[in-house]
Amino acid sequence: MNLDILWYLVPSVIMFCCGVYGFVTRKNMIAMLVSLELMLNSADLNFAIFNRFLFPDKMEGMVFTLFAIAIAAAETAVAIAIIINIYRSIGSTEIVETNKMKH
Amino acid sequence: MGITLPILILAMPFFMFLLLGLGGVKMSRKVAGVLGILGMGTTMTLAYIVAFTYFFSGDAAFIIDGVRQQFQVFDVTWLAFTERLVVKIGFLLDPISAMMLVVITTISFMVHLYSWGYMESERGFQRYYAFLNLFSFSMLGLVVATNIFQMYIFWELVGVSSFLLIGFFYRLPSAVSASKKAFIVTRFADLGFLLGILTLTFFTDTFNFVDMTSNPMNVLAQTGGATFMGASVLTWAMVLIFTGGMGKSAMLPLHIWLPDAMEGPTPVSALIHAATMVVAGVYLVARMFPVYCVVEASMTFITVVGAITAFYAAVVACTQIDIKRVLAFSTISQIAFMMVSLGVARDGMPGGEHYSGLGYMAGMFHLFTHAMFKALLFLGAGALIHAVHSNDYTKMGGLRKYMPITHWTFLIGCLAIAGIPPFSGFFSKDEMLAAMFNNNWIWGAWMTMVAGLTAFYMFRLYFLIFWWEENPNYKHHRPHDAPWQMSLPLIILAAVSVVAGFIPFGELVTWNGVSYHIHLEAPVAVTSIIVALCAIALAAKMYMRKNTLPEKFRKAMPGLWTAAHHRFYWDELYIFITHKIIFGIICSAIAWFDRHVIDATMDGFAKVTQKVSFAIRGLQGGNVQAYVLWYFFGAVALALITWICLL
Amino acid sequence: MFGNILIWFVIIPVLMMAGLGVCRNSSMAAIRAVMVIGSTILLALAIWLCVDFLALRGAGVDDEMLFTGSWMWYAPLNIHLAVGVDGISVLMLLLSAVIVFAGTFASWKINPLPKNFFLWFALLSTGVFGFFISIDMFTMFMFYEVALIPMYLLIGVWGTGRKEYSAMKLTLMLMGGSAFLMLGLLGIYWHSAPAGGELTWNILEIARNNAVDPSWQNLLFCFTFVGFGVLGAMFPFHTWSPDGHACAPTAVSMLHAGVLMKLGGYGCFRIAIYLLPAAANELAWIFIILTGISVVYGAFSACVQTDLKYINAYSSVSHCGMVLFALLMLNQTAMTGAILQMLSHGLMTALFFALIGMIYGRTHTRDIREMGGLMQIMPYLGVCYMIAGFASLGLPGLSGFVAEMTIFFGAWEDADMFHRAFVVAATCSIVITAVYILRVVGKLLLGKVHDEHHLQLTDATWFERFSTVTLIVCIAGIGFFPNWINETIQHSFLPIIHALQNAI
Amino acid sequence: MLPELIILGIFLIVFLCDTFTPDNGKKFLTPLTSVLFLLATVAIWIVPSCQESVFGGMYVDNAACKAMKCVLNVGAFICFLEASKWISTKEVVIRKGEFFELILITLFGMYLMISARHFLLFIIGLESASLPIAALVAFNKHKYESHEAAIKYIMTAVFSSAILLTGLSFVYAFSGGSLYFSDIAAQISAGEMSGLLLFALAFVLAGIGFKLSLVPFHLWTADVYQGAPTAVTAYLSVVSKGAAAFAFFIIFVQVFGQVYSAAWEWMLYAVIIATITIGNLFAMRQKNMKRFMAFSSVSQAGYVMLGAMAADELGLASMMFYILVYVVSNLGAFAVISTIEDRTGYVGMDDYNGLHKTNPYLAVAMTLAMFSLAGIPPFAGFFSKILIFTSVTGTNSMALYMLVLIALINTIISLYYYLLVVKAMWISSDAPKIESFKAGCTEKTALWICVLGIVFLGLVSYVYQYFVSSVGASALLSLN
Repeated sequence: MNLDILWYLVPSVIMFCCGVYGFVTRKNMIAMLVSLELMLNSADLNFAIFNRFLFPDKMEGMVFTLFAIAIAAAETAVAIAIIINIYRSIGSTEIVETNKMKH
Repeated sequence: MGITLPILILAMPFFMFLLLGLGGVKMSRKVAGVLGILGMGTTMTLAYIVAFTYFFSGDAAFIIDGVRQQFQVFDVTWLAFTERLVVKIGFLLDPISAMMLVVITTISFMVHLYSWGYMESERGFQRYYAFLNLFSFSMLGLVVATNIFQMYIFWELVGVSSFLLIGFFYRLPSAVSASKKAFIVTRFADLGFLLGILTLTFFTDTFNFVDMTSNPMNVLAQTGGATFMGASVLTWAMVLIFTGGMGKSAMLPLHIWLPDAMEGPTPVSALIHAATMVVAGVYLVARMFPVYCVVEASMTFITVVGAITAFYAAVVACTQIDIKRVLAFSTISQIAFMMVSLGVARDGMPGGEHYSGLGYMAGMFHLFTHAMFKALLFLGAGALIHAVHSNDYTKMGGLRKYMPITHWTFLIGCLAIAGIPPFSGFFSKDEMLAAMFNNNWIWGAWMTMVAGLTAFYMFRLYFLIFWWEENPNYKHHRPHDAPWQMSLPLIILAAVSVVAGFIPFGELVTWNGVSYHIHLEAPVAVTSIIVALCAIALAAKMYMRKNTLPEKFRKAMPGLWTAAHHRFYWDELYIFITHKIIFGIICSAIAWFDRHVIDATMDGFAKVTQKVSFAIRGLQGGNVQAYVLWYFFGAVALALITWICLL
Repeated sequence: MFGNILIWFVIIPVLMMAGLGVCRNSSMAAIRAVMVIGSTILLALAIWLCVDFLALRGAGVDDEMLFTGSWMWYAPLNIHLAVGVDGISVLMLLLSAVIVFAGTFASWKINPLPKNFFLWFALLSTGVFGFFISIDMFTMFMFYEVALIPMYLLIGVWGTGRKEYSAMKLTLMLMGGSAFLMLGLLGIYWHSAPAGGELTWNILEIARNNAVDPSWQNLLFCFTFVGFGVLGAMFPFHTWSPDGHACAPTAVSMLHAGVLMKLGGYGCFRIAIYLLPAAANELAWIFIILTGISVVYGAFSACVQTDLKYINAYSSVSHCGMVLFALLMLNQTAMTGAILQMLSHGLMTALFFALIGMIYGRTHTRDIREMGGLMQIMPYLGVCYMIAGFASLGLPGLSGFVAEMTIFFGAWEDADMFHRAFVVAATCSIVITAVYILRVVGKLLLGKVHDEHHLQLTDATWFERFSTVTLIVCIAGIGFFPNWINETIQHSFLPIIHALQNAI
Repeated sequence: MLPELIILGIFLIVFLCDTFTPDNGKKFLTPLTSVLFLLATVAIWIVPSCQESVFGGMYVDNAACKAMKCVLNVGAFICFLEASKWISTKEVVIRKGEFFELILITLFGMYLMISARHFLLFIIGLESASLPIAALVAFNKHKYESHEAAIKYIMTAVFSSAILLTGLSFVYAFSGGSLYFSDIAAQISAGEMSGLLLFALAFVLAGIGFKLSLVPFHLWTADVYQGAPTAVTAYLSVVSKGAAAFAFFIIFVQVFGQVYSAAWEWMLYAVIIATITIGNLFAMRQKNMKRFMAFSSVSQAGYVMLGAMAADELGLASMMFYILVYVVSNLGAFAVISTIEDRTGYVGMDDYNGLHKTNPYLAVAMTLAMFSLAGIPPFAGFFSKILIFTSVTGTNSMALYMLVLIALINTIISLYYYLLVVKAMWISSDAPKIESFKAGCTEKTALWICVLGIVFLGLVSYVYQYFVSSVGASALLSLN
């Protein structure tokens, strides 16, 4: 494998890990959503990197990235809507407030 | 001989059993009684016809060149275990079975008749007659068995009818426990019998008696010299089979049920526990006699067991106060006599061919005479109990004036059992003793001593009942002789006991069918008469008039007397083993183990699952971040583990 | 399809269920009518089948299975609805029909929800009959489970005592057994034909192919034998039996101990031994130990129980252990004895449970310490109980004796020390059986009346008498004339014996 | 593309009707949608399938895909019937149309998941099947639980799509530049097994496993099922799960079939054991019926995946059959739960005590559903279980036998908790809490469909054989 690709891949992986870390540690739902975006973007980045470095003569990775960004946007929209609902309902966007149902 | 009569002999009592058993509830006592007696009378007549035809017709089927043949009247397949091992139900006519037919039907008829008077006021009269018929059927089936398995079948049936009759007064706890004891002890012995049959027939591949006994050396050859724990397999088989006989015939140490069996109605004791069922063991040995003959060790075993039992029972009989128990121990002792007699008979004894089967013949002879006089004694005892309403001789005494018929017949019985000529017991006992002396003088001397003891305890009983001192209660309740239904059998049996000794038994019943001329062995006869007379005299001295001699004797040997009175603590030993060890330790332990180990393990699986279920509920903590963490690490772990495992 | 007589054994219970479905819950008469008509037809059918079967055999028809029929069901897996009977299945069908018939009368006054009770009862019978007519492993297994599951509700709803616990335990343990069983069956299926051949669930074809790889046989044998053995109350998987029986209502105990436990034994030889003969030869010793323990252990445990149903349940452990024990002797005589024992135990234990139910219905206790002298109060029931007891302890003239003797004589054919030792131990059980039977009889029926209130009680009613007489007649019938049954069974074992000998 | 077009057509009709009718005139929506949907299902089933491929082979339709879509349609149809009562209650009636529209959209997405032969189309299908459900879960705006469920769902869903995309991005690295299933398969079989591919596989498995709620990707399930409106829960538990299972099978067999025995067989092996066991262990102490059903469905998913384990035609057919049976059984149970919840508001298992006294028919239906779920003959669940076990053991590998053994032992635990429900209804002696009531006509219809399905699906072997033949006709397992 070309060493150059790693220069791009490693940040992507770090981004992904940051996303996971952020998702797990943030208290605020919006912050969690942001973390999720990091993860999604990391995946998108991967597609772009692999396409650029491994299969430069094809475009599928790039196209895929575009679609994925669109989907991520849709997801965020739905999530935000639900968060707003929760805020209306309990007046908070803390994730710890939403663990009534368990075990 | 056609097969009608033999079949009827078996069918009649069985039919009466079904009739009285199923329809008895709807019948009046009188009808049931008459039906029972008529049924048994018919059976008796048929049995007589068959037996007399066998013995005296001289038909070529039964006797060839002076040798009596074994004749299978019919033999139908009942159950085929394998192609060769087939259980059949049949009717074997040979000297001993013909003799037994007579004995059983006679005594049974007497008892039927007697019971009509004796049991008249009891509840369940019809049931009683039904059971009597069941017993008669089973016993007849046993003696005419053509094969050892048929014998086993009826052996069990006899056991259960005995159980039912002992427990006839089922409201009394003592009767219930006595019946249980009888059944279980004999059942235990039957286990030995069964194992013996299994072992024996494994080699012989047949159940049939005739096949086995006609060529006993072949049986020996078939076992091929196999041994188990030092003894040959055949010895094991024969001893195990004999164990069954020990149970039914109440040999030491399986004798404990018989004294308790006296809880049953007295006529039943006369029929089952004196005359017929208890001699089944003797009959079994006689039936397999040729095979036993080739196994020296088993014969020795029989002899030793018989000798010990005879002496033991005689000693115990001297100290009992319940008259039926005295008679019971006396029965044990007398049966043991027959066992010893069989045990000492065999091929190749000193004295030549002539003596080989003497013990066998004598044992069978004694079986016959004993059946008569012991039934007589029991029925007499029944009459006494009927009059005094107690089994206890201390409630009796001086009865000779009140109950003359009973007195005289009882006396005849006592004389017969004591071996005083010309009563029947003398002849049979004399032949037995002769056979024993002939084998080894030790057996002879030992058994002569037992004979003396017999005379002593019988006359002790006789004097204590009919002489001694009168019970003051007689003034309130005057005892009297029993009604004719009860007295008639007494008289008949007494008459038989007087004359039975003159039957030319040796001409009729021998082990190989060749007739044998009985002649008195003068030294043996004289010795035994002297011993008996001395014993009677001693008994008369001690018990004829009320005196303190018995008390002095008792004081002189307190330990021995107490031990003998408690039958040398056999019952206590058994109770300890069964209650404490088997029930208390084994059964309870297993039951505990089942509930607390096996079952608890099964429940444990469920409990552990429940526990785990609760323990892991924290996994589902309600926090989506934790969920996702699990999710993420799950995926990573999956990849890592697979990686580690595969690459 | 409907021309085959065997199919009707399944159709009739289904029709009974349909009939019951139409009945209203309150109309007891209609419910009873459906049940009585249905079970009578079943009994008649079973008798007819039996006669027909014997006639065919008498005429020299020598096929392994008669009345066979096979209809494709799940073609991709070659699953058929295949039916056929040999002598053993015929007898088992007869036994089941008798017990269903007697059980119907024994539950004459079931309460509450009579309709539902009989619905499940009929479903259970469907399973039982279906099991015995099947020669396809799949349908056999299906009917097996059909027969098991109604037990849960039958015990749970209509039972007594700790019924919820017992019902659950029984169901889970039996289903646990069937889980192993199913795996075994799957294994047999995938090895049912030599490489390239068409796989099949049909027992006859599998036996003919004899293609199960020896390296797999041992494992599959363990699975199938244990699977069926659980239902056969094999030590140490028997503990569902005491609790389950103790809590079950009368008819259910009858059917369960009488027929359902026989499914275990039947499956053991029809599938485990017949289809995996090499493993049977090799591994029999393990199970001989377990079943040998069952025999003695059950009997000893029964000695100290005080609840009538527990006594009988442990006695069933002992007797059913004898069935498996005899089967494992792997010779014709002993296996014949095993089938006889199944029949005998089925009838006798059904009788026992029927009587216990009747006694309990009157005295409202099953504790023998609280009863006594019942013979004086209800002589009919007392006598029946004694007959059942005598059958149980192997009295000649009743069925138990025939069965046990055949087993012992068969088992004795294996002359090595190991077998002998276990046979001797097993024979000891007949003494122990006598002990606990007489103990119960002595305490329960004989002696003094323990409770004054019991003096008011009445003897059996007509339907109770009907139920018990049916069973007693069968018990005595086998006891008196065992040989036709014996021959029928022996003949049916020939293929199995043949398979076993080939596999040595 | 007939099925998709039909669904889109219905969606448009419903959407237009919903938009252009006054608020008080929407009573006809439910019957309209149901009838249209029923007709559509029949149409899809009747019109002979053709081996068509659209979008340059990104979309493929064939007999097996058609059969799968029909199975999903059955589930969705029953869900419509079950929902009709709830959707007319005054809190949600205003959004009645939305419910149907969202469901139809998700169904469309699932169709795409099944028919996609290219990961782009697959992802689009997956997301359109997934996102509307978040809205559906939050449908009960007036209830807090609904919100909590929704946030848990959406958060996990987005997380899982991130994981899935990441996984796919690594797969892409091995794909030779194409995201067609066939191209990837060709590349993977040519190349060596590598750690990166394992990670990719695990992430893809996790991503789809989320929809199937396989352990350990299942933790959202119980909370979401409990909080969501019952009709949505029902939908979620069967249709959504079924579609994911089909997609899982197709992707893993078609794309990764070459590395089956080397890699994902063992991943799936572990996941199945965990799924069945953990699902059962959690289910056995649940008191809330919906939560109980959630864990039960987790464990059922494990059994479904056994079909994927077999990875052959028989496995797929068995899996389809299993899902169909699971649809009717589970929806039967949910029909009872939602009926009772709509009438009385009770969802606790203890509330069902003595149900047979007041509502015997509901109790019978529930009992049959429980028996079927537990795999008791003669009900359909028995057949589906045994068929799927048969397919797994077909390879005669000892490891798979052990897997089946574990699964079988787990059926005992599952039997335990299913029987707990039966016990509550029939055996418990407590006074019944639930009054006697009459179920509505749609609910009755739903129940009847389920009960008939439970009783006859197994006894009539036609359905299974239909699946087998459709799978056989479709050459699904081959690469093209």
